[in-house]
Amino acid sequence: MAVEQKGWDRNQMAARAAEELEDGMYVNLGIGIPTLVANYVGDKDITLQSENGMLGMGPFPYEGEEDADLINAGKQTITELNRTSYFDSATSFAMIRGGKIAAAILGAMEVAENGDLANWMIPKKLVKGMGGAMDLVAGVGRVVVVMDHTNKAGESKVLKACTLPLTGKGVVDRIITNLGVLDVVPGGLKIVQLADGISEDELRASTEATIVN
Amino acid sequence: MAVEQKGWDRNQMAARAAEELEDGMYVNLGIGIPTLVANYVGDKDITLQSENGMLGMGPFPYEGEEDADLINAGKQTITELNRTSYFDSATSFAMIRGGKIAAAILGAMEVAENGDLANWMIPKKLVKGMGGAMDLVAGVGRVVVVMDHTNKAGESKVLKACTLPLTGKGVVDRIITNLGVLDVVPGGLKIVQLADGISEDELRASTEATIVN
Amino acid sequence: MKKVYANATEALDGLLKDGMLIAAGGFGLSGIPELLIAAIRDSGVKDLTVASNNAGVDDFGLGLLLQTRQVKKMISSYVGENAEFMRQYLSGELELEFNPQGTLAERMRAGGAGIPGFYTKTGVGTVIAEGKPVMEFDGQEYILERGIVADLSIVKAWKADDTGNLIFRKTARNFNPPAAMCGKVCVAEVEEIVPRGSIDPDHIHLPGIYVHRIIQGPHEKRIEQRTTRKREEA
Amino acid sequence: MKKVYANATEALDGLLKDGMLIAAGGFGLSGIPELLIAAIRDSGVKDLTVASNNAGVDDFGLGLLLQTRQVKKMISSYVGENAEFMRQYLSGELELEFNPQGTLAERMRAGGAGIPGFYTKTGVGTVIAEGKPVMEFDGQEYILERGIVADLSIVKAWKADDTGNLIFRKTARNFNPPAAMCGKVCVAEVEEIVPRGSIDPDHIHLPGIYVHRIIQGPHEKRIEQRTTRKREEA
Repeated sequence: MAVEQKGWDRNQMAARAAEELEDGMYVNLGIGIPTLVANYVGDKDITLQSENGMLGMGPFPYEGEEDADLINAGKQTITELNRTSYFDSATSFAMIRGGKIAAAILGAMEVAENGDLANWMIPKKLVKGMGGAMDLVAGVGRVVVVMDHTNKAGESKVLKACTLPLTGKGVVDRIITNLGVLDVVPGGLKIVQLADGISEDELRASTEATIVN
Repeated sequence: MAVEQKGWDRNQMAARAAEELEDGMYVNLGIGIPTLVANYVGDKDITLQSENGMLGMGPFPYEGEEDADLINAGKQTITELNRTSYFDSATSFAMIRGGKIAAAILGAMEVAENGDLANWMIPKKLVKGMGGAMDLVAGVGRVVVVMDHTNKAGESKVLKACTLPLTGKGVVDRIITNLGVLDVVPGGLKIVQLADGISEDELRASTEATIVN
Repeated sequence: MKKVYANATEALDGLLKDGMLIAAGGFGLSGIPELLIAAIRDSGVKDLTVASNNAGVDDFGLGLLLQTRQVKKMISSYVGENAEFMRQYLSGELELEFNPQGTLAERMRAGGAGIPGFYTKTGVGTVIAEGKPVMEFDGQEYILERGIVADLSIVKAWKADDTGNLIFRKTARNFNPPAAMCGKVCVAEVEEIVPRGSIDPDHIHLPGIYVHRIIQGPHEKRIEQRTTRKREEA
Repeated sequence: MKKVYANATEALDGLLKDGMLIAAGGFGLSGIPELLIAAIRDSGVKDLTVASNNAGVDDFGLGLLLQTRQVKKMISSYVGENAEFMRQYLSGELELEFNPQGTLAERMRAGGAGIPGFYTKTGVGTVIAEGKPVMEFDGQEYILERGIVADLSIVKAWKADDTGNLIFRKTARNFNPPAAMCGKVCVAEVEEIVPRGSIDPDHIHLPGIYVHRIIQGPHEKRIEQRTTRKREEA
């Protein structure tokens, strides 16, 4: 059984991340907890991009209505909406690299106080590839990371410097973990919010990175 | 009245230029005599590009059927064919620059024996711009120039070196004039064909460029 | 997020500033944002730099902004259709930066695609190459061209839905997609705004992410060179 | 100029050569040229370098060419779905060049568009930047990425006419247009060849100029991850 996580659970983290989104935004959601964010946007007018060539990603299809020609970047069958448009991969990453996507909400293995992000490889383990992650963090307007604050061994994933190969250098704007919300600011991280039932001391104790406030 | 031109007339030059085209080719025709080439392709399967965003250019529309949304690169109203496709200007020049257009047939003010071409500006005269000419000569597979061999003063336009600002450097493959056909080869130009009623001496006498054969 | 505005003046509200860079779609007079150009003229904004393949004619299209001396500089490939342009240019009142047509289109696309520079063979060995960095690839010389990022893009499409998805018609597409891509803000004028879902998502030429404001209006759609053939030729 | 061929083997006749570079369309198993991949396997051509976003799964898509050891090197962004790939890679039998997904797509488009190199922010400060020229634009660092020109492109579309004009369906478009653009020769497989003129010229996604040979055939169109919701959730 998984150890009970302190603070927010996965859905609460996703709900908190959804607060980052504003009406009219075009947004890219990564795999894992970020995918859950779509459940919490409420009546905000958010358009989801799937980087394999789609704006206006809809929910999973009803059973029996799966279409091999309609998948998301996680290769899952999905559906279209009445605002949907399709395009090729070069056009898709043109809009990502060109800063047209307002925000990406992504998972991470490590984040550093200078905004460095590592989420694509662990040396000597299986290397699957970065997919579109490097393009996303380099190109989108705002990068929000959603992840557990510590690893299974209880060690902080919010570091002074990343130890894993980087996905992007100085790219992260905000970190949302089970313990709270931190912003990347000059000199380190700034605590923006504490998760329910988490004290500032607990957050500090679980954070290796410099906290400036 | 224009002085009677020796050798081929405009239509004969266009007909000769049409012999350059092979079945299945995608071709861009410039303004002036090159436009007439379309009349002489016979039953060869040639697709004409218009660099403002069209493959499969058809003839002028019937009177009353002009469409402001359907023009060629010379801004003339045209029609579409059953093979036509439309695309934007970036895509259009992607295919030009990328060498997908097999040949361009263009007019010229001057051509030099090293393949240099000048056809876009005369210093101190009105400068209208190069339009797509520089892209075409840099990108297409084969550049064929069709022009009068001499200017109104009887001076050669087939030169050792261009005197006008260049459209492209070393870009011309073949020159078709009223006096004959010349190829750009190492060391100068090679006479490929004489126009009807033109002697080799006449062609040589009207050519400033080095002739290697 | 409401993108549809009542008219061109309202759609441009708050977006215009003296000295700004505007990218405009259109080729000749085909597919030009005629309503937005007229509203820019009426706004009185000045010292504009305009990236557009052509400069309209004396009394239509971008020519309107030249008449009123609102344009400081044009970035274009061909301006031969405009006598007032020539007068201002030759008298030194107007700056002009010639770009090869394909280079201009690619510069717009690149700017919109987060590509600050790309190499091209176009213009090597010509005046266009002067002052530009050169790099050799596989034994051939190429010059570096810069992406264009415009403060504002103005484009014309055939139809839009209210989320800004655009479709164009025939050769009126031309520079409109790359111009739209390169703008920090893009305003589109269309002949018809249609309900969401009425355009097949596979037929959309420019996704709404590129389009921030939309107006619908009547278009003159002037023809520059009316060339025809007679029916008996058929 | 006849572009339509009877089957994949005939369409590839004369085009395959040991050691060649092939660009392939598709994302995951969606929109992959499955008939052409099978024919390449049957041809026995070897030492291939394949530029493709993914490497298929063990028994479908490009995985078929890995089973038979016909691939020397992959240029991909994500290969996580293929155990045989991992085995060959970790044992040193297979070379792998990781490209960020957008960089790979843009490299293909650039190669097809006559652009030998372009600058991008993607990968700056990561292993991807190692050994690549850096240039600063407006105070920011960018790395130079090269255009890819493939000896052969293999793509999958929904429909074609006999001049090679292609349309794709939904997200099966993905890497197919850029892959087609970058090939010296491009072979396309489609679900249906339709008469000329039956596709609206404004709906064509890839003009026939990019497509040299076409086949029509039955496609398995395997689904990699069948995710659904129950009707009662509606």
